[in-house]
Amino acid sequence: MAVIPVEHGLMLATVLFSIGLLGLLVRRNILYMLMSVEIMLNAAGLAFIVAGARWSQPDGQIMFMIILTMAAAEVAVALALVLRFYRQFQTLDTDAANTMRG
Amino acid sequence: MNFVNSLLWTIPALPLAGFITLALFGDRIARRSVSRIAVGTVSLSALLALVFAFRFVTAPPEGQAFQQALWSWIHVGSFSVDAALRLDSLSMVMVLVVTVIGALIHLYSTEYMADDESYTRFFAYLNLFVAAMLTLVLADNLLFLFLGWEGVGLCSFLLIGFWYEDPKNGRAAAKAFLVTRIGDVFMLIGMLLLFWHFGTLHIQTLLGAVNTEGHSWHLTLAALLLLGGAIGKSGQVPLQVWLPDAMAGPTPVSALIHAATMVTAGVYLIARMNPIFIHAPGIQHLVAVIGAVTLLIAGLCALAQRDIKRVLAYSTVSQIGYMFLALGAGAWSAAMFHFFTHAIFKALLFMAAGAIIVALHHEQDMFKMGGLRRRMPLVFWTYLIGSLSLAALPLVTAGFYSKDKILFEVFTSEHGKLLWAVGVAGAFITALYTFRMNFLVFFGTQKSEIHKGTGLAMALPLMLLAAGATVVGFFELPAVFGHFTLFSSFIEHTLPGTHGDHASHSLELMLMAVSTAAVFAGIAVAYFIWGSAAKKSSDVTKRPLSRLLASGMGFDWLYERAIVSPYSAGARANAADAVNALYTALVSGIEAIAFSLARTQSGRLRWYMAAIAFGAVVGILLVVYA
Amino acid sequence: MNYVFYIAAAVAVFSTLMAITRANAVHALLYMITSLLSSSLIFFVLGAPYIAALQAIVYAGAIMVLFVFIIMMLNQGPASTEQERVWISGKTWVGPTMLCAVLLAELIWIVRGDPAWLPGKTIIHPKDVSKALYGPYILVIELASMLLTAGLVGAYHLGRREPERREGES
Amino acid sequence: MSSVVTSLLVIVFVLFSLLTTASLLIWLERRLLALWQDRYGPNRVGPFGLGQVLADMIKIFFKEDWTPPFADRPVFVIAPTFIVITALMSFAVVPFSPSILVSDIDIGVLFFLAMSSLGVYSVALAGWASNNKYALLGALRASAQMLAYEVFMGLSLMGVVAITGSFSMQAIVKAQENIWFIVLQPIGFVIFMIAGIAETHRIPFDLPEAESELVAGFHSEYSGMKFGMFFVGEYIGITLISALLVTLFMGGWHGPFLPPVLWFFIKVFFFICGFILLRASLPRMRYDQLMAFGWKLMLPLSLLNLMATGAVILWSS
Repeated sequence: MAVIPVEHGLMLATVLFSIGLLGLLVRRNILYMLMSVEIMLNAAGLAFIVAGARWSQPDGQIMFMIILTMAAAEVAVALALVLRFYRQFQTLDTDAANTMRG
Repeated sequence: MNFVNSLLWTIPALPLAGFITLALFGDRIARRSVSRIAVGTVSLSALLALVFAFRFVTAPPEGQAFQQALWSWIHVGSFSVDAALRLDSLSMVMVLVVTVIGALIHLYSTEYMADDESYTRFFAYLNLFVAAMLTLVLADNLLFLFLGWEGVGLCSFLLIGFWYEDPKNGRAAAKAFLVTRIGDVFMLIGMLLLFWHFGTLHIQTLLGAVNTEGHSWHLTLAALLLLGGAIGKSGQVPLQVWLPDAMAGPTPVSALIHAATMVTAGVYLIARMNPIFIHAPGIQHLVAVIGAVTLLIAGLCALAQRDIKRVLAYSTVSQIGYMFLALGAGAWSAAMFHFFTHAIFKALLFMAAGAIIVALHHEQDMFKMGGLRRRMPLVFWTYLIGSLSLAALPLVTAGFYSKDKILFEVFTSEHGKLLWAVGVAGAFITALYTFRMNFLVFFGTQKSEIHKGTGLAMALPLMLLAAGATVVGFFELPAVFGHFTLFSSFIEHTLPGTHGDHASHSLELMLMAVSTAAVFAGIAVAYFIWGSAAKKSSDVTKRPLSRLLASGMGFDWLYERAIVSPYSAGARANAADAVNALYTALVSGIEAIAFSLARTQSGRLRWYMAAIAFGAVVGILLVVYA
Repeated sequence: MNYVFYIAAAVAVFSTLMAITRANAVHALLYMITSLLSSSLIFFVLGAPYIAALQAIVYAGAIMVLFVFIIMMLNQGPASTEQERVWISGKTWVGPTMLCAVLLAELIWIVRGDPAWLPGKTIIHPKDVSKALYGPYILVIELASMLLTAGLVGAYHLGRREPERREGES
Repeated sequence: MSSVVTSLLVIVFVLFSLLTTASLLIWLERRLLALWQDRYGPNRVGPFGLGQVLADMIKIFFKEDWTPPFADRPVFVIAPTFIVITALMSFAVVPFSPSILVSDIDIGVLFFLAMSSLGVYSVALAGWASNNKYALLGALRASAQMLAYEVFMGLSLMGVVAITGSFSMQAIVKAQENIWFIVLQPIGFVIFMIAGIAETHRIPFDLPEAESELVAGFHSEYSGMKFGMFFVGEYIGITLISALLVTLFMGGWHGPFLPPVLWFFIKVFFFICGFILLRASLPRMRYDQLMAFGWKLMLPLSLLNLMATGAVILWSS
């Protein structure tokens, strides 16, 4: 298989993470924000996989599976919340929810 | 035999049980049962006290005192206070007076208060008072004594303000409470001083240590502070102002608390702590001076009063002044003897006055009375006996023997001549105001209708006390009349002896003649002024001197101007609370910071994210470069 | 096969960048899926075929479908695209970009290291992962199952249609 | 170099035969349906009407490829390709014979599942990009249905994987040398077949394109070659599901006397005919019945199956 320096893999992860963070900071639409969160999670998982591959151990993959599980549960709840949010505010703009009026 | 001795605790416990029963179940008990419980418990206590007195005489206990330790009350390090009782001859006199007169007044109250709607509450308070007073006199240590001391103060407050619907009564109660508190604070500090210096509050240990140590500035200071407590409780100058106002309470309360028992707690305290005063002669002399000044001032004030109860109140202050005079002159047993006789005849006078007041439908102004001699013969005769005893009519009244003993011993003490002269003047004034009162109330024309007769429950105590007011004087006869010293021999188990025994009989007779002359002069002047109907007038109060006297020598006015008003003004000025401003500023500063931080809680998700990202940047920076 | 990694990495970075800059939700989502699939390829290249498959099945195949589903349900039409275009234009980017650039610089500073570390030499087969998962990591399985149950309950509860509200309530 | 050439040859062979089969299937289905419904079907062009296939292809290629102006153009174009691509990609792991297969990766089954889960996008995006109410509803239905049935489709295969101890298709086929997994995993077989029909959304699970309710569902706005891709994609899907049924449960290329490739094709043909027979005989389900059937019956059943399989494996080892 491919033999690539570990730092390249980690750099890719950091770049993806930064892009995800950028998206999170810039977008106002809650759907995009969720997508950005997914990008960041994926980047973190990538770092785990790279690290696991560097040591030839399955632990990194297991960590990734935990992230995957977490992401699945998170998205399920978050999207239900998005539906709720939309019904409440008739918009997906998170700034519309800046009052705690529920 | 020991079983009876071990019942000592029941003397205060019985009235306490009565109080608890009435307080908890009072609203479910019929009035008859209420009075039975109240009178019954106190009467049982009286009976027990008599049994103990009998045993004290026939089979004197070890150390001349019954003792009983109930339980360890407080035990912290070396500080240890037991709830312990001690009944010696001094306490015995007090216990007898408190229980017997207390029982009579309870009985009297069942009729006096019969129509009051707070009947149960009254008896509950009264029972609590008796329990607290007994705790005071039986206490083995100063802290336990102080418990009783404050307990009677509380009951006094509650009972003065018993008819609290009238704000005037509430104010009188608050005044009494606050003024006596001043004294109590002195006493508390004195107690702490004694504990700090001697390391104990147990009275006997303490007095033993005092006798060993002798003269020291600690003792002088402690004596001064205890004196402060005593004058507060006993209404001596300058803290006498609360007692006349205390007459706002029901008359039985005035008889029991503000004449016979509680107000003499100061006398008891000084007598109980006598070694301290003996070793602080300057303070002891001060006691005598205070007594002399008080008896004079209060007597003069009594002259100008219109309200019959206020006359009696000032008279009480004046008579306690005699007791202080005796204490200050070292005539310990004379003071206690006067306390003993005074308790009887003053209770008698108050109760008789109460009977008049009830009969006249709560009319207390003497100028609206008059001519009651024929309509209320029983009250008239008992009142007359009490008055004669108060005025110290020679030979047949108890008051004569006790007052005479005081005057004699004051005269024979060091620097006693001037004090004796004041005492004699006081005797003159006493006779004067006493008979002013008598002539105004019982002679002349009748001005008010009588609504109600005097029932048995009120008549019986009157008659018993009237008998007492003549008989008890013979317990102690001066040297010229056979030198019978039952009372002083009894009490000298506890108190130091007198020093006037060596005086010659001729001197004694001469002094007696002078005071007798003063008494008769007083009665005569009273008859001359108020005895004839034509000269009776009410405009006497309009003259400036009378007004001054009627207002209690202006003490209230002075305190109002000198203390209360400046204090209130200071309080008003400090309403904004200057000290608190610092803390308010601190609080509002923190609040401002909190609010400005709360503004960051904008609800804008992206700002939160940016903050987290910024935190990550800074955190990583710190980790990598530090 | 090193070039596969770099090509996939380039595709991933590019499509991720596109994903966060698109105004149209579905376009963004498509780029996002591309990004996820390219990272799946990277996983495969790095010797983690099992994770690569899971990435495609769960991330690309299930989670993203849910996004599409929600976008379709909320009917994010041209109007919302216009709205997005307004929101993400111009100055909005300056601050976040600087912040992220600093973070990225720091992270890269940290991960730059010894190029001699060479991952991907061995393939870790699904069997190895499974053995680790059901051996030392058994507790993780339980935690994950609890997490999923919680997610299920939460999503069901939140997604339920509200009972009819009375007048006057928002 | 020769291995690369071999692989390329295999890929070309597979793609060619699949696309041919798919177009032939159109003819076959119409003929068979006609047979079972007691009518003629296409029989005018060429022998047995076989020329009809060619005629249809010509028609589709030359029809106007129209994109509605209100549609989201890029997505509208990309969407139909997804279904064909993912279905064709799945064939990469199907072993036609011991030697003929594109790639024997050790996550074969997972690869198939990944591809089939990506197939959802085709339907969903097509419906969304059409910007049409009916198309959107059809797409919503389709994605919900496929998402639901994917779950237990994967689970139903796990019994087979557990028995074999590998995700590799070739290994699974080899494990069936003595006994076919249809015997060991009858419940898994049934569940997989039902899920497969639902994945290809054919009758009785063709609700996403139910003409009577949704005009034509997600491909209402499609025409020409784009529609052709959906059309062909469906038949490739049928072929794929049949091929997987054969590979995973019916012993793959195992069989006596005849060469393995032939056996494989015979078995696949049998299942394709079975699908057509289903279309001829079953009515369409109601949508709520479909979802309830999936979540409340099939999912628990597949879980039970997996649990029982695991228990037996543990017990016998």
